[in-house]
Amino acid sequence: MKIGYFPGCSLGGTAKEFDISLRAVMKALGVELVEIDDWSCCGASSAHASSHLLAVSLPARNLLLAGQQGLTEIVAPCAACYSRLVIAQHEVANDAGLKAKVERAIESPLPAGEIRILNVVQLFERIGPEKLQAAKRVDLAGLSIAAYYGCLLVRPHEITGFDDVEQPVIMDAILAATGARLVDWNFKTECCGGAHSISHKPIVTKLSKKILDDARQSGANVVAVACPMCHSNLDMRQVELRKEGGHQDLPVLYLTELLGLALGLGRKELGLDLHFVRLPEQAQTAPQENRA
Amino acid sequence: MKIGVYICYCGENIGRTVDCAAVAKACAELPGVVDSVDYKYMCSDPGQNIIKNAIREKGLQGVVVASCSPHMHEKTFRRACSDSGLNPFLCEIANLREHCSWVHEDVPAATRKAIDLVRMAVEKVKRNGELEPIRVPVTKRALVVGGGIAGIQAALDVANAGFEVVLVEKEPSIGGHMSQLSETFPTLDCSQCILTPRMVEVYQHPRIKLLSYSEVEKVEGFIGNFKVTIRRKARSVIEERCTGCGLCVQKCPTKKAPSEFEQGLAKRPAIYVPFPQAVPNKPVIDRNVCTHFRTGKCGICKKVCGRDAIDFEQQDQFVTEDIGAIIVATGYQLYSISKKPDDSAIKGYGEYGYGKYPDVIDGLQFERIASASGPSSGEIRRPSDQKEPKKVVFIQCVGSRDEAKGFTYCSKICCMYTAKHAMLYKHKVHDGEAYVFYMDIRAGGKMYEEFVRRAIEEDGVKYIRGRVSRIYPSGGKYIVKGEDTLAGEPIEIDADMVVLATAMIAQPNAQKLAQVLGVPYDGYGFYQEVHPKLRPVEVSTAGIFLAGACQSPKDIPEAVAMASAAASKALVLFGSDQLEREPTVAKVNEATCIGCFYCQKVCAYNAIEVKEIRDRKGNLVKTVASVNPGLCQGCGTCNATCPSKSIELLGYTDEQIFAEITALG
Amino acid sequence: MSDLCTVAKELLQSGQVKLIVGYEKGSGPHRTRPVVIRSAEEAGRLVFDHHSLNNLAVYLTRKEIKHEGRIGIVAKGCDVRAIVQLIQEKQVKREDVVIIGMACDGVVREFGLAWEREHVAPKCAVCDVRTPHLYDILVGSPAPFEPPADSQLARIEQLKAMPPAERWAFWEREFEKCIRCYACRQICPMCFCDRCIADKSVPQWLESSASRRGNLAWNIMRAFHLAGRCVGCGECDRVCPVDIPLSLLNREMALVAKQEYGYEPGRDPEAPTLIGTYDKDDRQDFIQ
Amino acid sequence: MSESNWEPKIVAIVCNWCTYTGADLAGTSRMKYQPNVRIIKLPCTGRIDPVFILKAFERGADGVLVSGCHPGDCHYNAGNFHARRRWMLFRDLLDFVGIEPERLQFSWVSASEGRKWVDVINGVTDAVRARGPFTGYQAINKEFVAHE
Amino acid sequence: MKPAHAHEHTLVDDINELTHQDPALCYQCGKCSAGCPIREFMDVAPNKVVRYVQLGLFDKALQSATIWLCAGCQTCSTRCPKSFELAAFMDALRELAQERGIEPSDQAVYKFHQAFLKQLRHHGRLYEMGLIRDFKLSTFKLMQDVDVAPAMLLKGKIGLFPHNIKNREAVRRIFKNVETIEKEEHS
Repeated sequence: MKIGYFPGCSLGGTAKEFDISLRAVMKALGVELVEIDDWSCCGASSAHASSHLLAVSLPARNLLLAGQQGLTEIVAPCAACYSRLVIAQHEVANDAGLKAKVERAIESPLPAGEIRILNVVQLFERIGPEKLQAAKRVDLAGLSIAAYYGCLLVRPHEITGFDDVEQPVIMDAILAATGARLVDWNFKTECCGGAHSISHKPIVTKLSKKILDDARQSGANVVAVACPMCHSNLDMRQVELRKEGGHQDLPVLYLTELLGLALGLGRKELGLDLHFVRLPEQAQTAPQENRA
Repeated sequence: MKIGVYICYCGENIGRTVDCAAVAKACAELPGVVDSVDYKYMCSDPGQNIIKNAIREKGLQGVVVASCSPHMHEKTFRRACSDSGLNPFLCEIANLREHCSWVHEDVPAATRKAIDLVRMAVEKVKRNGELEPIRVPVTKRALVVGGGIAGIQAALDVANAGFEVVLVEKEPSIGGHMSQLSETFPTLDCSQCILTPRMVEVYQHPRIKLLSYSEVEKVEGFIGNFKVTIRRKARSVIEERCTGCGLCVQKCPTKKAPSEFEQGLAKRPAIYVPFPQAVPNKPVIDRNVCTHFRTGKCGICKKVCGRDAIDFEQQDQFVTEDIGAIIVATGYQLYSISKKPDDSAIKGYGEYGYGKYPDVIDGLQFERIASASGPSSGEIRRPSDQKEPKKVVFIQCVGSRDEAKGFTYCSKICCMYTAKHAMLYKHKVHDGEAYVFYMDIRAGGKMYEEFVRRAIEEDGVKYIRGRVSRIYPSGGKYIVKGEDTLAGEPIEIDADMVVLATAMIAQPNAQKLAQVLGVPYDGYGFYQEVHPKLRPVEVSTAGIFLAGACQSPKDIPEAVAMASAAASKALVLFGSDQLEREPTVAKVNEATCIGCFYCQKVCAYNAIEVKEIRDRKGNLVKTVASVNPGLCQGCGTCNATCPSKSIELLGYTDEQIFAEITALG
Repeated sequence: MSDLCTVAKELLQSGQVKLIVGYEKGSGPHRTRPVVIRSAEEAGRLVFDHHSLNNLAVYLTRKEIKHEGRIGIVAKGCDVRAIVQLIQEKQVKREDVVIIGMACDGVVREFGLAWEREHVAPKCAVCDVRTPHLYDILVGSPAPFEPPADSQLARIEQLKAMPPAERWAFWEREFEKCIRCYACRQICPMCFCDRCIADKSVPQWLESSASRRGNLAWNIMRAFHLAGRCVGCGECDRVCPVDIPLSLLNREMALVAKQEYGYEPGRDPEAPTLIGTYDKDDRQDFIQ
Repeated sequence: MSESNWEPKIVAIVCNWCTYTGADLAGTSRMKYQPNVRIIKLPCTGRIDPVFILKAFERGADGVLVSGCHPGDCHYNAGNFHARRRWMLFRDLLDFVGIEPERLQFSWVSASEGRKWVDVINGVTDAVRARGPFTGYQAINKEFVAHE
Repeated sequence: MKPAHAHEHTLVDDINELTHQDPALCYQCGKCSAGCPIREFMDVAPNKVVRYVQLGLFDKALQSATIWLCAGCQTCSTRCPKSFELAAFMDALRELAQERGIEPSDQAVYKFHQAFLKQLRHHGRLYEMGLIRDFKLSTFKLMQDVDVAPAMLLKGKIGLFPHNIKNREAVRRIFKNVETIEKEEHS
């Protein structure tokens, strides 16, 4: 199986472990990732705040490149990139006037063929749980996962058409393959304020706390995410929360890292040591006492 | 030929875009037209008099009125004609308003069109024949479909006027939703107390035949002469024998089926009477849960029954009734707060948990909780742990006024019953807090606004203007996230229980029944009245009338009023022994009919009969079709199908239509 | 004496039928003509061969003979389809006819043509009733027969491939030739009306005199009235004095009936007719 | 009318209960549409004989719309079902003799679909305008217009 | 459908063009504000911003910090009973505010976006170190994240040097073209 790959800026930096773990897991599953050649930033999360046309044109360039590379299916692990790409695709498809302007902006007609854009959860859906099951080496019985979808994976539903917009379950279903317990909790799609992580730290710190607290109260000992911004907020902001006191660390892992562990890949291979809040070695498989 | 043409300005309505004077002038030139007049309001008395006088003085043989749609005033003008001795069917309408002046802007073009329309009508009317109304007998017997408060009211009104009524109810008991209510607004009197006597009256009424646990299967015939087939669903209990002693119900070992009447808040046995005051007070076996039907064992009910009234082998039975008028009172259902399959218009509220939180309930469930006959005997207890909720949030417009997840319309009664719920709660839990989230308060109705104010001013219910965005459980409570749009402040309430005022929507089988009855329905599945203002209880199918919430959301007084209105419509029909029907029916030309009976194949009313033509000696000459004018509804499908055009629809003959087409500008 | 004659003789002698409609030797080579015989003696006149062209079903609805009593009819498979359709349309009672079904090896296009491959009637190309599907007595059994190509279908497809304007021009030329002699109507077993609407004057359905407009109207109306009824016996083609390819119109309608509604006329006397019945799921993608 | 300011002539043959009422609704809602259409009202689409359509063309119509109740909504239960079969055949027949499909169109318009009526009428009018005058039929009409 | 008579072009028309939806759709139920995660930090409730636009109080809307604080999470759009895309509406207001030269009342977010786009324009991709540097310089929040930044550097999560794309020109041209197109439209 061969799939186009749009890493997006974060996966080259703050979210490099997302990139590392994704590549490792794909390798283990025998899926070839073809990186879009010379891809550029999708514009999230600033372009759409200043120019609608720019916000559509920037992703459009990457769709163009993908088309030129003959890719019909690409995965964008970063939820923000995914969102910008699908929205851009949707808007040019439904607004001929806009399409013309965009093609003027990128100085080329857009590829005619349909390019299917997948977020990381859809990627694993596409690969199929049975394949995961087959490749599974370690049972993560020790983990109680709160699957965190964030905003941009499911919204806007009429465009993504992905999962239930209020009570999503697909990531849970995929993570179930690890043998871990999936907790039912309240803030699966609550926003962490990602866009403001630099401009308004106090806001995101507060929002992150809410989310982490609910996850813990719901019995989770780890949070699974599929978005770099969600991750850097939930993970990094715990540094402040520690200072505020009364905070209890809650490791935040990319879904690819959790799956990687289940596939028996090493913590290094998965970049687990790059987090601020570490997942304790023993946690993974240790039998749980507070198992509901 | 002497034809008169009368052009109406309809005040400005036609006059603004059609040059009526010019039309009158042009039409005066049409062959056969001897009188062409334009006038401000043709439907007014002076307007009608112009026509009447012309008929007498000029000896008109045909009249064309160019005015509003025939659906508005055709009858008016035809009456005017017959008043002055001209057969009403020699009058034709040219629709200059709905089909011309109101839909076009360019005056010359509209005027040209108007002239065409009149010319066409003139050519048609020249070929109209004098028609005499058809008289058919009336069966003075009413069918009422639905045994809720509306059906009960309608049945009693008709029966008390001295006519027989067949009342069909699909549930094991009559009473409908009203029987589930605790108290009723705005008087707070107990629902059961005012309803039960009516239910009993129905049961004991000598002229009401109650068919409970039954459904309408087929409707044939037409106004005054319906033949209705009713399915009597297998109750597994022989009603005639059962005394309603209830022993079987007590002894039934299977007691775990969720009670429909208690909205799933309590359990009932496999053999059950929906509620203590049920009418008829005869149990029914739920074959899906009954051990006997599932495993063939048990049969305790049969053993304990002293009257041998249990019949496991009972099958659905079909009865047919001769009916003159049908009153449809099939009511409503509540928008389900749990998630529905994608094909349904109901999307459910994921942000409110799709009904997975036990203490987030709907209005009818609260009615049961508050009802003295309910599962907690009237004490307010929340379903999850039977604790008394100290903080209750009521949310209005769930599924109503929400085109994204439900329906665009306002369910109309939620503002009132929510105020009632909040009041009942405060009356029972004095130290409790009640919050109501609303968008607008629609309390139009006698003592309604006063009622809502009472909830706020006397009972201290806190009203918050805004829709709730999210409900989620936290530490045994439910966090309700809202915004007070008046204060412009976000607000979070940690409630013990949340009550959703869900939309009133059409019954799940409403469309299926509509097609059985031949009743039109709107985009929401509510039944469509003929005229929203002037004929609110009639439908386009003559002899069928609407009562209650099957037409649109209604409260009890409205449903009852509408029921009495429908009843009186039926009584008007029963007032005469014969019924006059439009004579626009099909007629056979026996000379040319070759008896292929294609007409019979296409007739939806079995109005075509086989007629044998014999010579004097009685030898069969040929067999031809013949029309039963009582059954013929005048659709004319036979006419179009007949290869030799030996059957014609009076009033719409080929000759008339050709003339109309030929008159095209 | 052929079986046909024996059969006929027997039927008349035993009084099972009052008369028999069949074919007799025509004047000149490669010709037959319809004949009505009423006595066993005449039975010898009956013939049946590649030149028994007429669809005799047309006589079943003729007043002249209808009332004489039970009729025997000599019928090829294609003619039997006409008889069946007449039964479906209540014009003939099954018990009133004795069908002498003729196993058929094909007929020629026109009288006077010798039985050669290029002379075979177009309808034989698609014939699947060389042994009639309904009969009281079967005579003969079909010999091996290599059907010719379906020239009709070919022409229809060729017409459909044209742009509308050209099709219009084609039919304009054809209909222009029509002299309104109504031979097509006369010969057609399905045109059994006592008074055809073409002859109706009040109101007038179509111009009665030959004219481009009247001719178009007549031919469209004729084809439409036969839609789902025409069994494709091709008699109209044969008798048209100006050679309008009428059966192309009929065949086109038959194709629609088959493909949209799976209906073929004259197959089963009990079957409901195409017009006069409907299915809730009938095709309607052409309706906005 | 000279070619320059030629306007298509449209005839709509509609049923009384759904489409005619729908057209009334368009009126009461003061929606606007092109004035080219002339409506012939019949009780039911079942009443429509295809010859009516020919007659309309013979009277110089450039396009004909036939419209009635949606399936299942027929005031007479099944009139539109029977009509639908006839239309299928007749439409194909006209197409086969070379009449462009734009000239004969069909629709279901219910009593509550005033908006749809407007859209359909404008659609038909524009489609026919795009096709231009029905010269084919007008040519064969001429000889009659002469001696009529 | 626009009425025939002369119609003055207002902010509402611009919004319609950008978002294909009319603010008149909103019936002010407040569900958007109720669910907004950022609500408590906003000066004006989101529904009230729509209200201002409905009333023609455009400056009040454009000067609010709310339009900048909106995180674009689309919780509002998803739950709106009228299916009004409030997030898109906010995007449009931000764009129009800049177009009309209205001083953004939340400088931090504005500066962040500027810094972000600058990086993007130069490198074709986001150079996070550069972003943070520029942002801090522009907002004087020099001390923010001093605690985590080193760790990030250590972990190599923030590269010290930008990684440019090969065809940086292409991205620059996109920026240019967009500006020209938008200029054309406003003139």
